[in-house]
Amino acid sequence: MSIWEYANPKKFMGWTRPVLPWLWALAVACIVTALVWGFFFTPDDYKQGSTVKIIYIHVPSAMIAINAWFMMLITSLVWIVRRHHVSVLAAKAAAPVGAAMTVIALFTGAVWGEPMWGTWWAWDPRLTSFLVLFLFYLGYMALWAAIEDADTAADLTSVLCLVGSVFAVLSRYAAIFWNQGLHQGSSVFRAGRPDSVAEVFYLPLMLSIAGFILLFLALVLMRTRTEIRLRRASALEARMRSA
Amino acid sequence: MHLAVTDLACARGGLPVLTGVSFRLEAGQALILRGPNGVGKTTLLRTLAGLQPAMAGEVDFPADEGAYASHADGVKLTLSVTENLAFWAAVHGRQLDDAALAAFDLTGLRDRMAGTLSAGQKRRLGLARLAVIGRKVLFLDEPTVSLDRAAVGLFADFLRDQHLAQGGIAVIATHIDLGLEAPELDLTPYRAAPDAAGGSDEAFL
Amino acid sequence: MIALLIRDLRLAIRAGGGFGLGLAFFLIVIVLVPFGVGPERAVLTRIAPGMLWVAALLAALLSLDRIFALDHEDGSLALLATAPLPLEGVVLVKAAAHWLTTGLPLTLAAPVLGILLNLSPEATPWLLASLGLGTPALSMIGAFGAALTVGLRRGGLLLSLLVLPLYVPTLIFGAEAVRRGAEGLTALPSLALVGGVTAGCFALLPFAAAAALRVNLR
Amino acid sequence: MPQLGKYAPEVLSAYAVCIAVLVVLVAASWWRARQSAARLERVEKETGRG
Repeated sequence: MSIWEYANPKKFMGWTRPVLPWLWALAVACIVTALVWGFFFTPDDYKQGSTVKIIYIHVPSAMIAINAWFMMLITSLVWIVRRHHVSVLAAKAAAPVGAAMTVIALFTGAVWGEPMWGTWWAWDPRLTSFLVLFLFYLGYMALWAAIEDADTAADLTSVLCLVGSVFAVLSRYAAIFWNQGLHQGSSVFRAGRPDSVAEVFYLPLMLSIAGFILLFLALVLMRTRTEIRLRRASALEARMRSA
Repeated sequence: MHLAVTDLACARGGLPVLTGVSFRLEAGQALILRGPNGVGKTTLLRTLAGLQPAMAGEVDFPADEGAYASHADGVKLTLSVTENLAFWAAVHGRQLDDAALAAFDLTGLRDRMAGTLSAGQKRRLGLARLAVIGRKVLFLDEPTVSLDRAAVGLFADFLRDQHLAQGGIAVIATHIDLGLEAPELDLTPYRAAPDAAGGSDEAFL
Repeated sequence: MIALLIRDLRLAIRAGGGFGLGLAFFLIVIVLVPFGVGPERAVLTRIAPGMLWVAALLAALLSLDRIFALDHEDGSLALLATAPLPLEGVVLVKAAAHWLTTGLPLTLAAPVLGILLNLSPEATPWLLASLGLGTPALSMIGAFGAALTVGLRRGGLLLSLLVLPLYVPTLIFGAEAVRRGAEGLTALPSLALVGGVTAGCFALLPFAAAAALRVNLR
Repeated sequence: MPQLGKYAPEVLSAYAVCIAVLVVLVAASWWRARQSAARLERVEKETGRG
């Protein structure tokens, strides 16, 4: 049985039902321990003082914000190529989660930079890219809401997602070109050397990232199940009406 | 020149509407589609014309010889009669000859703005497009709506003498009698069962 | 395809709204700027490049939803879909017609309006060049947005929400080119980037727009 | 409570907003899930297709 069988709506509902509670439990456990650990049991940074504690929510949310759109891109491609309903419904489910994570990343990023930049919002290229990404999320969600027919909506939003991705990357580099940038370099993944983030900060951060990823998966799975139920309800109603 | 439809199934808004439609038309033949409103005449014609993909089955006729005409006849109100027709002729790479205007009694209106025409005249202009583009296989959805008796006669003559006589094919959905000796196909028996397979939301049932 | 372009231009001229609307809006927005930021010349000079570009972008946005909506309502879009023209070609022609009726007039009028905003003279050639290279991208992206929202009620509002984020690269590079030109620096890299984005749009978007049209015609 | 120093408002507001947004997101998703389950149940009962 190819993996596509697992993406069949009924089977998807089947295997996600037992998985979901565990996923929720794990996600909450990871996030709570990570935040408590990072908030209470790690020292202040010698330079930034206590604002370094914001790293535990800014970095994971920023990562999810970008990877959620990337996931939507992949699932939209799968919909266009293989016409798999669960795939496009997963993209529709992931959009609000990605948008929320972008809001968190934006707010925490602005607040984190505030002491250094002296203002609540500095037009820093990376933060600006997140703002543009947020607009893409809004457009994507609005297009879904504007179309009644489910299949047309799926096709059009998938095309928008593909084109949007190209322009999101373009906007990212345009933003860097436009303002040389005040943002602290990518502190976590600089060629894998964790020394840029002191050892003591690194572990809670990793745990928090894991927690956010699990939370993202739990939310997307739950919301996808919701979309499948709604599609099934309207399909049954349509068949009832036409009988 | 032929139109072969084998076991065609088409859907509207994700719901199967017609299944198992099969017929074959040779050059010079026409087919009248009958059936109550909503049975799927328009959906079938749009599927045959290629405007929407068929759910199942085959539609076979010479590539880009098909033309579709429906209530919305694509007439631009701010263009004159000849400009409208000349445009459609140019799009299909043909010249606008006066025969088409004469066939639909539009020669008198040649320079009138389409916006100033009556509903019947506008309808005749829409149908004259079919004469201008020179396509062999026509899919016509209620072509004679808002036409008076004389205009219906004009259209029937055009179909019989100019289109079918020169080896054209036509599938027409209409409620009135066009005076063509063409076979009729009642679509009621092909209506899809409510839970027929193939609808785009079938995976959710 | 040329026939379609000629017909669209004729329709735009006859409808009267085509040329005048975009230009009038562009003029009004530019006139409003000093009322908003004050008549102080130094300030106006600094923001002139950016404001000219933003106003041009909004003016282009104004007439986007008419690109396909008129043809969709009277059914000629469906007829064009069954005509021997490839849909990608129809989209290209529609974008070109939109550019000729709004993008081009904006570009030509911009230097005149630049004077209103006290734009420094050296910037004018760069303004013309960047708008000339950038407005076609605005029309092409706009045609894609219009194809996505054709047939939707209240599509105009949604169209702006979808299209404006896609305008960000063109706006950044375009305004940057004019700003650097105004300061006498070499604006060639920015100009090249504007051209690059436009070329990218014309390579990618006709296919995406045609796919969207086919879905909407279903 | 750790000594947050002069950046206390920043850190606290960041955490507050983050947790608030997450709670709203989870709550909304949960509520929609229950709504959809109820609606589906109703429709399935009507069409007799469990």
